[in-house]
Amino acid sequence: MESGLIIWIILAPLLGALLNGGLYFYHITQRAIPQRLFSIIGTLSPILGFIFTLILFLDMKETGNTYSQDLFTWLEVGNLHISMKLLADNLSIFMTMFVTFVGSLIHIYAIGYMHKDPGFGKFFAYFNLFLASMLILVLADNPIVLFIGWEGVGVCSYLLIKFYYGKAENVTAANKAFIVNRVGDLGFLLGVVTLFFAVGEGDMSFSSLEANIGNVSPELLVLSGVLLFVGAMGKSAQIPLFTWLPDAMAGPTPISALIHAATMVTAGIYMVARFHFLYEGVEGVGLYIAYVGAASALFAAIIACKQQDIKKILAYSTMSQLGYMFIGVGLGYYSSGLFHVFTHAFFKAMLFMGAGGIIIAVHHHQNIFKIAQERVNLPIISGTFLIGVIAISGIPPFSGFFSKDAILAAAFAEGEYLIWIIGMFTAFLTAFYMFRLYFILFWAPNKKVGNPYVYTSKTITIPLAILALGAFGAGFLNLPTVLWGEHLVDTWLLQLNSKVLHMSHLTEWILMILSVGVASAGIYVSYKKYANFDVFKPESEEGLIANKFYVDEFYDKTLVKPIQKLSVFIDKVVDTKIIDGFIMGTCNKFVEFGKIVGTLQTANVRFYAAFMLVGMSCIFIYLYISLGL
Amino acid sequence: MISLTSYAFVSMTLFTIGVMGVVSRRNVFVIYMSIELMLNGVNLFLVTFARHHLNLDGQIITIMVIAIAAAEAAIFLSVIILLFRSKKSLDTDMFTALKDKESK
Amino acid sequence: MSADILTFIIFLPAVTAFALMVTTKNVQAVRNIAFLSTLAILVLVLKLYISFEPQAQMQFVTNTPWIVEYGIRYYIGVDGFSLTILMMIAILIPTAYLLLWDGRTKGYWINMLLVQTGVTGTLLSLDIVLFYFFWEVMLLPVFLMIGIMGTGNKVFTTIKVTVYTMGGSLLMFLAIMYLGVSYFNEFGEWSFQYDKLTQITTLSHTERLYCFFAFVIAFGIKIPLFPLHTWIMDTYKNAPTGAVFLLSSIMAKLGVYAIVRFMIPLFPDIYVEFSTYFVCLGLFGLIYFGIAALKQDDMKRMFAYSSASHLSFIAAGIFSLNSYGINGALYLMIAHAMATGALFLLVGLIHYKTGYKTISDLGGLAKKAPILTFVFAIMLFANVGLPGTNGFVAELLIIFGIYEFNHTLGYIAGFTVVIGASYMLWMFQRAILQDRVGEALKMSDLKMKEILGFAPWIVLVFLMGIAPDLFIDKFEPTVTYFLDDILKIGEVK
Amino acid sequence: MIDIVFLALSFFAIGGALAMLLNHNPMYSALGLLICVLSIAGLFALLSATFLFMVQLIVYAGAIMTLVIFLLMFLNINEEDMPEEPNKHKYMILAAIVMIPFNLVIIKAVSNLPGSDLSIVSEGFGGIKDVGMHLYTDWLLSFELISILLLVALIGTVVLAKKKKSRGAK
Repeated sequence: MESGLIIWIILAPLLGALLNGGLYFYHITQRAIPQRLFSIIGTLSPILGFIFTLILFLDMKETGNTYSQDLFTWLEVGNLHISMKLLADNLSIFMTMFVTFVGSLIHIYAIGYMHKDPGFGKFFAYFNLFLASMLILVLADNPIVLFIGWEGVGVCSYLLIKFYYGKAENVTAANKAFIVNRVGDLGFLLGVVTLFFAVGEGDMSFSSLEANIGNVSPELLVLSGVLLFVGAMGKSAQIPLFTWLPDAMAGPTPISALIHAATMVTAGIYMVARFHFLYEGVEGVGLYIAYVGAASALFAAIIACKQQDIKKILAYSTMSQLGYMFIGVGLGYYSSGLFHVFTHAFFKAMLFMGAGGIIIAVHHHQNIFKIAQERVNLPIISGTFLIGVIAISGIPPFSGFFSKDAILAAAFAEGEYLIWIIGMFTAFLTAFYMFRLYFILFWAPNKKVGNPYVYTSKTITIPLAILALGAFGAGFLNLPTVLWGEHLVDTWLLQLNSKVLHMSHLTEWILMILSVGVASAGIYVSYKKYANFDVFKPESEEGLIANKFYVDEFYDKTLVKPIQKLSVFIDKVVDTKIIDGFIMGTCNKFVEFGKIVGTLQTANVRFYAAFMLVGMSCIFIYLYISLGL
Repeated sequence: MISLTSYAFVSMTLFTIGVMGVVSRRNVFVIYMSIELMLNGVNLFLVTFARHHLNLDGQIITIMVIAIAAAEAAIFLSVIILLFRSKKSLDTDMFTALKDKESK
Repeated sequence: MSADILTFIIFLPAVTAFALMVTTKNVQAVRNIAFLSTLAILVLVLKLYISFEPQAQMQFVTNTPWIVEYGIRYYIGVDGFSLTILMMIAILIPTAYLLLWDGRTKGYWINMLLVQTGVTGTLLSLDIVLFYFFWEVMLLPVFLMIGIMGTGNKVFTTIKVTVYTMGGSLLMFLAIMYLGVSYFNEFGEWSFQYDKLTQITTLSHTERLYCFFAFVIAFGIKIPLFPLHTWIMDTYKNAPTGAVFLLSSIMAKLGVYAIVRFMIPLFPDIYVEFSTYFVCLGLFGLIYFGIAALKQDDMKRMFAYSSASHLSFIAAGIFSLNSYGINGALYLMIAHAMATGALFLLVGLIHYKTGYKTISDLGGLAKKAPILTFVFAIMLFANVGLPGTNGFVAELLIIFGIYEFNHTLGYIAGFTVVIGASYMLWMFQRAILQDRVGEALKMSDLKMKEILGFAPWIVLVFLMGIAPDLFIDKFEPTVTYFLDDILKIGEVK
Repeated sequence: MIDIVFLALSFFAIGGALAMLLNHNPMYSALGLLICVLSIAGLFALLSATFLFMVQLIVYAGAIMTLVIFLLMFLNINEEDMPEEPNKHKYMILAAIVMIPFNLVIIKAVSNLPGSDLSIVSEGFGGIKDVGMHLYTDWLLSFELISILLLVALIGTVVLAKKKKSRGAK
């Protein structure tokens, strides 16, 4: 059914971005504009978006309709017909709901965080644009429009990561994010192209792709599935395209929160879920996705155990959690994966916001041991931080437990015991490193002398409180039957054809207890090791794990450096010496020949005459012979 | 019996002597005179053929050549004066202003 | 509307140039009048654009004898292709004037005007000798500009450009003569109109092959295709900004345009036969130049490689033999003309204001000149092909086109997404964003008139990215006509 | 009789030419050339070119050669101004050898032509009237061009012969 409301969900932040951008332009060229105006526009627009979404959601819940909106024909060439069309079905409205909700809260939080920053207006313009791009991505009706949002998210992340562009490493991080994402985008784009021609150059919308997916040969289906997943790898920071995510912490903390909680990294999972009709047809690719997810989860969790930068630890934890989500969607339990996205959004946003609050409070230290040396008095932040840590560790009844457990149970039920074991071990590691972070930050006994740092700002604490509520309660939305729940989220996302867990309640109970036990073990180990840690003697930064398994260095050596060398080689040798050398060398030969001939120009008249004479004589000898005289 | 060939022989001889003069002598005046001699040789040839064909065109061309020789004489001699003034010499090998200097 | 409007559009700049040459020495007056005349052309072209019917035939045709003995005619007309490019030229040139506004000499402006005549003439001529005539006319002022107003080793650069382009022109001229003589031998009268030359039947396959390659080499030098590209590096580096702008944004596109305009109708069979080679060559160029651009230090030289990379991609699209590829290539021609043109002009501005154009000497410009950085970033992302800008539409279509042409090559074509981004962003980081090592540069931001100059570009970049159908409609019928009626491929299944 | 006149004139022509070639002093050379030119005038007369005979006498012998001799005297050339010509005989022989093919071809070609009577024609050929008629009808354009050439030469001589200061004054 048509609905004119969908575009307004996108337009609200988009117009906010344009308005803020225009005002900022006025601000830097003409007259200063008060920060208040920027913040009002900047926060009101996502909130408006959320309200529109809510209206639509309530309507859909009431009537059970699916809405779409055809804006205009974007491109029509040959058989390619792409219309700028938006789709609000259960899946996209589910994503839109929490994207706009969490996004709005982060926007509010950013007011406090970015307070008195000279680029305040610009920040909010980018921020709104980021959200708008994400909403385009989520609400798109065909892969091309999705790709517009997909890339838009990439470029906004670039703009925001390089927000403090004076420092080279910030910009390098932004470039890395953008380029690695582009590698993923390459895969995505090729996947879409393959799919388009494979289904017979029909309409591009998801519904018609789904209808025609039967035309595709299995090989092409696998190919396009893998290629599309390469796109997801880039966006959702899975092995091997994850290196940008930790570096992306160079941006201000609200960006990290937005990237990790509501936008960007979840896009990959959303996309795989969106293409569920494709992945259902190719089990192998799904399994491959699940294994990549499992590997990424484990890998990131191991690295996180040794990191010292508060934001990097959180970044790796995100990567690890994204791995879980891919296990879920890869195995066909799309709704479980998306449910984890949903719960993760709350606690991860909260953790980042808390981390940002701490960083501001101690005046921009990010090393956990340095932070821990300072005296702080941050009751709300530390409280919410604890909730987040518990939630991510998977302790019931906090939200993380339910979503993570659903995924692990799915892995077990599918018989993929290796994935299950990896998942369990990762859960143990997660609990360990998250509580390591918490214990070091807040429990360290040794402190510097001096007054404690205090930082309270309503714009920071209120969103934190709301999110804490979510982090605690979001899990109840999808209580499994075994816990006397109704699978609310699974039911809502019925269109995805997710697999349903088939196992006895007893097994389910055992699995739950096991996972809680593993998490508790992690917390216990962490407590033993870090509860009374002397933060003035930080852990060493040497070793394989602390250096992130040298993946960056590996890429640098095997990809970046050789290409740069090739570049120099092409420029200095192939082009200059060989090709240009050949062509200009030929020209120079002519010049040299001209110089040789030039020596004949002796300015001696008699020599010229004699020369002419010899020539004439030759002609006459020829005539004499040829005429036969 | 005077034939075409004998006239041709005379004019060729004059022309060849003119060429030898141009190539071998260094004195500008002699070179000039050698050129005049070559012109005269050719003129003789033209007139001979005019007689041979009883056609006046050959004579007309000779008149043209003589006119050109007159013009040439005027220019050539004034150039010789200028050259002699600047170089104090009549040696053609001294006049090398147009030599290609870059090549050496 | 009178059919002579095209003649007027072609010759107005030249007439203005000659009038200015003899009347005034005042540089500002020359510049202002030149600017006004380009604006007048813009108005005329706009009028033309609106009254153009989107269909395949030539419109606004003028066809009168020029050199009667050899049947050479003053034969001009416009179809969907040339109209779109004409529109692009008409918009780009006056706005470029705004950005070159200060510190130029009289000769600069007069040469700019003369180039415009050459360029529009080349674009609109349908008689192949007339085309050749304009093809050379557009080069001469550029030679002068490089030789007189260039930097560095400008004399050698001029010689190099001349050697390359004249070498190509010579081959093209021979091919033109060959075709003309063949036509004369077959039909007993002279003609060089391209639609008449297509009727030649007597040429053998080998002869046609030689002619085809003679033309393609001439056009390939201008584009430039690998391995005919080495002239552009020095040229773009040493030439004055205006000349670089004209070379990269407009003349390079005319090379591609000429392939479409003359090669497809004249040698359709050979075009199809060799398309695979040229797609491969284009894609190779895309990657090769892209990699070469990475480590460049001189910004203009870097953009030279970048430009070559994109144009190779365009060439690949042109040879992909389906409507996605060709439409995409045409679209990318326009998109790239705007993006690269703007970037060259911006680099010119930066060079003019700071005195540097090497990446290692620049830095920290973003803080001093936020608006310039903003415009730079937009054009950069348009060049990289970000969705929402016109570059994306074009790259998407070309990838589709090449994929349909050949699946494996299609996957290679996708690499355009990554390559452009890497070198562009790295350059952007070092030259514009990150702080300079050493003291900060003297730099002022864009002035109002420069912002005004860029405004139409920015609007078009986004408009063409968000609603591409508006623009593609104008030339799609021509593409379809070329594919269905000339190449007889029949892309509709 | 005519044969003897021809032989005598030829002898003087070639002898004068050789004298011009071999004399070191340009004054003697000029006198040799004068003899040669006069003999050629006689040969013109033998070939019934009466008008040319007069022209040769007046223009060559009278004007050009006089001009040359006058100039030689005017420049007052000393012996030390004369260039040394050490290898001139060698060059002469070389030039003569190089000219052999040319002469051979021409002489052979001419000798292959049909023979004809070259005796003096009394009326209607070579007289001033005939030449004039021909010159002003068929050759009018060439004639005019030649006169322009002469005019240019005249002006050119004046310009060239002017003193240097007038050229440098500009």
